[in-house]
Amino acid sequence: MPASPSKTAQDQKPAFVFKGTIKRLKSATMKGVPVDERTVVVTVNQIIEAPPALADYNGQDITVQLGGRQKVRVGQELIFHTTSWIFGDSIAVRSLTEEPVTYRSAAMLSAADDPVERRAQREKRDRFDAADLVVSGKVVAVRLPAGTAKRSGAASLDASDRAPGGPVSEHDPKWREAVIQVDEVHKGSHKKKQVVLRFPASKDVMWYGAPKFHPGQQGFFMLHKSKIEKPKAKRGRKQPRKGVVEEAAVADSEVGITEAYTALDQTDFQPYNEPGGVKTIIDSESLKPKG
Amino acid sequence: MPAKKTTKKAKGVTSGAKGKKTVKKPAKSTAKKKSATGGLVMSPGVLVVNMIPRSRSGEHNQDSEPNLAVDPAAPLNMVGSAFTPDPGGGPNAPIYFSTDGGNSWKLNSIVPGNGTFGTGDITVRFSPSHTLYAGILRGDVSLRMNILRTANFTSSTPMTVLLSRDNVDQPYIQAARVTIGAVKKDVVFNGDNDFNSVPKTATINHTTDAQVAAPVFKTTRIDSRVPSGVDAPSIRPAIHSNGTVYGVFLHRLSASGSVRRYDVVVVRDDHFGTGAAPFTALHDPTDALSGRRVALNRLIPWLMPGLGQERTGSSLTIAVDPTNSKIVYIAWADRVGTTDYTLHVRVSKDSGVNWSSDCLTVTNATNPALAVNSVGKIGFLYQQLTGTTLATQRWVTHLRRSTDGVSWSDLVLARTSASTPVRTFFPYIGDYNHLLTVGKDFYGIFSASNFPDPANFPNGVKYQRNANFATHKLFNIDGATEVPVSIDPFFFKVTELT
Amino acid sequence: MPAKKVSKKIATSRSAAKRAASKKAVKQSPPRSSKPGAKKTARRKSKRTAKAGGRVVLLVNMIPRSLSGEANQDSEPTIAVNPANPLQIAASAFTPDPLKGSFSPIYISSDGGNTWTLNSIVPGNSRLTGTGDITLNFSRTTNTLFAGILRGDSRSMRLNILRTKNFAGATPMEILVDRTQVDQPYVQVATVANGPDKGKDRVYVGNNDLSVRGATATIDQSLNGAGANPTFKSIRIESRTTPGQDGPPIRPSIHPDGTAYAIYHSWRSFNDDTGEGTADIVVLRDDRGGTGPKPFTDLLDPIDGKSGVRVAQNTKFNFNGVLGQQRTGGDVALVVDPTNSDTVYVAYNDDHGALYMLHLLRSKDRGRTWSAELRTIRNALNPALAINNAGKVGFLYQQLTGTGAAQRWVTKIELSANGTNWNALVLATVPADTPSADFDPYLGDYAHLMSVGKDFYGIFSANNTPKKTNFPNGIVYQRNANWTTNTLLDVDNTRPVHVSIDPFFLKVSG
Amino acid sequence: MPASSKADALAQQARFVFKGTVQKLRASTVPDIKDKSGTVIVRVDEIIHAPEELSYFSGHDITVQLSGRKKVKVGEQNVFHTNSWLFGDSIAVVSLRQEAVGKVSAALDMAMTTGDPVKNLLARDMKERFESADLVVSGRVTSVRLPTDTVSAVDSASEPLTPSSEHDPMWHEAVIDVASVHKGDGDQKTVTLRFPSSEDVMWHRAPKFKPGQDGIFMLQKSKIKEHASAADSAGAIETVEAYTAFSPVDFQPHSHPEEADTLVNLITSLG
Repeated sequence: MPASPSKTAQDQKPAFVFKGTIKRLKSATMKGVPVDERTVVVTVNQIIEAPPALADYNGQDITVQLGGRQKVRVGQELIFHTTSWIFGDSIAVRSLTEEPVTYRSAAMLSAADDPVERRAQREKRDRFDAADLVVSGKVVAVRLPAGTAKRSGAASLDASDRAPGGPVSEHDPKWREAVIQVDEVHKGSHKKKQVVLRFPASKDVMWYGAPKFHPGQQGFFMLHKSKIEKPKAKRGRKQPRKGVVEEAAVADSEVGITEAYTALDQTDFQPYNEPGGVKTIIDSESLKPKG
Repeated sequence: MPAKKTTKKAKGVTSGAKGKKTVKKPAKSTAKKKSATGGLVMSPGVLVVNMIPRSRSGEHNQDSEPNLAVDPAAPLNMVGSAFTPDPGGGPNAPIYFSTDGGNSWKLNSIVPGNGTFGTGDITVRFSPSHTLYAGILRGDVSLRMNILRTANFTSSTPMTVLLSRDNVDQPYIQAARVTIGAVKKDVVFNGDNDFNSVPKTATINHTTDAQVAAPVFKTTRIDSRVPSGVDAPSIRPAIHSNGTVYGVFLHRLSASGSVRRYDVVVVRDDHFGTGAAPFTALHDPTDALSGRRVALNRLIPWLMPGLGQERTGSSLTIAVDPTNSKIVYIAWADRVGTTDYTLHVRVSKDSGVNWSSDCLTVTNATNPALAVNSVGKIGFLYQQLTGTTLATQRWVTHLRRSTDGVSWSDLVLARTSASTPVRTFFPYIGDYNHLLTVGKDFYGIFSASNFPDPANFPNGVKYQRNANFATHKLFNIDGATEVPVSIDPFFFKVTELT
Repeated sequence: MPAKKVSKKIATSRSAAKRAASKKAVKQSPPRSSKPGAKKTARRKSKRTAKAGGRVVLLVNMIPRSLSGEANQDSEPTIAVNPANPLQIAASAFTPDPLKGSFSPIYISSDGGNTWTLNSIVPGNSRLTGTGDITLNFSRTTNTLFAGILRGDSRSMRLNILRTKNFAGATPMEILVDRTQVDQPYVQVATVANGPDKGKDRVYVGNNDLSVRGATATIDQSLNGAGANPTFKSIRIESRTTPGQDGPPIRPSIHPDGTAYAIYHSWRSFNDDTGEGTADIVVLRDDRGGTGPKPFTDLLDPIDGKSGVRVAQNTKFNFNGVLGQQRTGGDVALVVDPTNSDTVYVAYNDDHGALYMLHLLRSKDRGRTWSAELRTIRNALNPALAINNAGKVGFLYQQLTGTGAAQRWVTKIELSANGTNWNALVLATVPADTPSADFDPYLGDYAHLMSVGKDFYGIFSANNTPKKTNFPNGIVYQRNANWTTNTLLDVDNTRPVHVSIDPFFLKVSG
Repeated sequence: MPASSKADALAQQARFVFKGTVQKLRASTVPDIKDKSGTVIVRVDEIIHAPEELSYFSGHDITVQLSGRKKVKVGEQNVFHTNSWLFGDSIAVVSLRQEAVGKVSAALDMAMTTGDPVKNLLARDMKERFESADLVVSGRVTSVRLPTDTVSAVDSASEPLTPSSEHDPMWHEAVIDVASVHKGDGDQKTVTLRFPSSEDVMWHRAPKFKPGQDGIFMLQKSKIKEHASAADSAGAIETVEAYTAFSPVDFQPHSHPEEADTLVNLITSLG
């Protein structure tokens, strides 16, 4: 089922939001950028949200591929909600929307805090909203999921028979279970004293950044219900695939899918001694009137 | 042997003799001239030496948490220590020693209980009787404290165990030769955190006759109040020849994970601890209990890591003015803001009864060490973390000096990377380093990255191990095999010219 | 950090040899002290290419200046030169979108590789590492760029086969195939030269399809990739019993006359506990570009009569093995001679005790019989092969040399007109212990080499310390760097930046 | 296999064993040695056992403080069993025993003929650890957890664990799924051991265990100390008996076949 790129483009979030002034029409800040009537050079006046890579672009001229249909003129000041396009000697971004500087946006601008921080905080917020269960507590155990904790045959001394376990890929997540002793539940409902989550012990690129847990870790856990393929004992040809997970979105058919909590995003775990982040969110939540 | 030649050359440039010559020349011009070859020129009156001997050129251990002893009666003789394993992996851990005023250093494996990392915590002190004392945690048994002694620090005979006690942490030893009842004797005071007396763990083990075959140590618990759980690891004594002995420690008020609160408490004894109730001479004006609380309810984060790659949680030092036992300085680290680790220096001029406000405050620094010289000048050694990103962060080792505790000079001994090498264990550079005086001169030791770059040692440095300052490379004893950058101990001497 | 420990362990075990040698008296030699770098600043636009043995070599660090602050592990690179216009080149690596948006970047050049920019048009960006496994290839005639990727935003090995007609445009690549449980897609494109299908792009994507059991080695094939809504069919190429699956690399190589070859790592045994296994190195052929009813079955093994000649049998590999900080597990590469579809070269890796051996062999009879080893290289991996329009062979690989702290990754290209006499160019020799790995793979599970006309174009990933002696045949940086102090500099040209793994583009005239 | 003779007993203590030729009597390569009556200068001809650190000293002249009363002559070649003493520009070692090359034990003779001094020493260390081990098993770590007592302690006390010394080992428990027992009580399916998770200087060299690790474990029953965590007596030292694997050689993972094989061969040779 080929997905049209335009569609994929829509569900994009702006990654770089800034207030800027149109400086030149139909031109770019570097060669290699295919220039059309929607290509303009913009001076960045104030960065509102940015990843670290672009934190230093205040006051600089960059290339913007305009998104909306509205006409723009040189000297016009707008707020650009952009995502990335071309990085060379200069940078070119794709604007998803442009808006005039209104009261609403003015509010956004007035806030003094660092644009990189603001973006990081928004990302945490997104993860919090998406989470099925948010708890604070402590990792008391880390173990192999039942079923993979099989005897490592006399393999040790004379490695021979192929052990059970699914197909092998360098992207194998090497699933582990972390047992969290719950201090407090901040979102969702959970009765038991403990909650178990799955995490990848793999060092592979596909799992880079996913928190790796070890006993003694304490902090906030943002848990997401995910479909994981259940490792089953080897049965002749019909063999399970170990370590396949897809966060809800892509449901994967067939054999032995189990649901488990995961915390696969960098921001899904925050140690107690780390200020701000989830703490701030939880505090603000607790202030909200319940029900 | 060509390899020898190259390092010989380096020596030529930096050896004490040459160093003295440069005193007369304008240092700048010399610096220019030499910088091409590695810029190892010493500033006038400053000697900085990487203590790793040439035969150990291949080592890349994390030689952190250094300590230093200089024989007051023979200042050419000195002993250093660090987390340096016995190169042969034998039963005894090494000390560093020098017999030429710190210009060259060698290892001598005489500290009982060598572990995979050498000895555990170790501090060393000379008495003018030429006797070397050491307070250590053995490397082969966890939390076993030994107090050690040797009369000959170059011989192959291991040091004698004077006292052995289990479940004790961070011994910090001081020694002096004093007259007690017309007799000259070695007194030894060893601060340690003794888990056998929970919760009042702050302890000083002391003797007034350390040279006898089997010295008798008195064990004094110096915390008169009841801490939450235990006291902090650092307990520091300071001896004055007139019988005054100070102690400083961190009294724990509360602990929740890394969030811990303490009072900074100073105790005093006026008779070398010989009385019935040692270290109770100084009382607090508010609760009248023994031990003057200099600072109350300080947040001292217990973090691993808490400052760069280094941990935080217990940084403390004390020094008494040899010219006047009433004048005593202390320094500690705590958190005043949200992420900082801040050093505070304070002074009392009336034997610890009243205390100044901060006479020096340093942000994001650790390993404070204080010493006062024979003319009452105070020296303050510390290591400050500068820069914000990993790439730019550096450990800057400062020696600040002051005659009045108000205006301070600043001498930067090292400015080394805080990101390389990568830590192999805690502590990265040490939970302490050391500063001491003999006469007017300041002697000290610190641990830092050994990346051979003149820019890292603004007042010069001298390496014994094979290094090329032009290519910034370290080499093994074969002079060819590259050796990775690591943490090494650095000795320094600052000669007071006035 | 574990990675470091591992490499240390390897280091010591490998330094054994050296020590054994040093049992005889050591001669002390002075430190190899090269003079401090000449006073020259970072970007030496002046002399971009170097002559080596009369051959023109261009080596470019591909990180654009506007990203001078990056310190990502840009490993596992791949490259595609547009045969219709060799000035147009697309490349990729594990490089995240600088804005952490939803599309991953490819590297693009419109001046033959002299300068590079990033264009974020690959669907499915992981905020930290960009796309997953990716390979690229151009149509010979239609300027269409095809890509086989594992999406970076999926954790279920989600294969996408992509295409774009304008690889420099802002429009994201079009998704042709989308399914999960697939590993290491490797795309090749052949444009039919004559006959009824003349001008059609045939697209071959080798992949390890773990959604099936046993015979996982697969080639996804479309006979008209540039057409509207092209259909792909999955060809299972394994003809023998496996321990449940084959190894990840499946590499097709197509000749303009329609001859299609493929090589793969055909597993015979595997042990989950140790990661150790044995594999046959199997070569397949299809004389009609896979258009027939039984594709890729034209080459039968003389011994067991099954499809696919076993060039080597029961070679050892270890899926948990490491060489320095790079994981190992059995690499394969194959290339057919564009001047003669009878001639084909293969390279593969296997374990010999502590050594990771790289072997190079040749067949002159369409894969039926194979030469003795033309080259055998110790501790080398990421083999990549190409043959130019004069039949000259290019052989790119990365070799771990030295011991302990002196360990280096040396990237070499060897060239030969006859497969017997080789001359080697060292492209890069860089420290192997820095930076320490963020993730696997450290350098990549593959690098890439291809030819257009007489020229060889390649790409590899390596430590990016700006030091001339690390690049003996010359180097061009776009990102800010100080070549005197050997430090990388941020966009402001002052803040120092940590050394990291970068992709390097190379062009060697044939 | 206990040390069979005095020679072996000494050889066991010596970390730096080499074949060397006496160059000079009553002399030293390290200036600080004042009393030279017992020291000689020896050329290191061939190293037999050495830590990595000292494996580069072949061909160097070093100082040896001789043991016992036995005389040596210039030009005489001996095997020296030594430990370290002084390290300056040159090095000095203390000989526990020196013996004529012909007279060395079979084991040593073997070592001399086979390759790498560092591996020789490693093998010897493994043997020592194996002999002193109470339990040696092959298996896989299936779970790593906080010791149950500390966990329960956290239950009761509202505030989390608060180590009182920077040397606190931060004990963790590793559960091993036993595949085969090579020494000690033969019929256990799982074994639980304690290991320090601390990165502190005192503990960083002790193996740190993770679920999924496969290999050979040489375990010793030890009385280990831990800071009580219950709010009331926090900081006090308690003693627990448990299996431990403190030495870096105590765990040989299959992921490092070379080392593992060394141990496997040892086990087969002893079994």
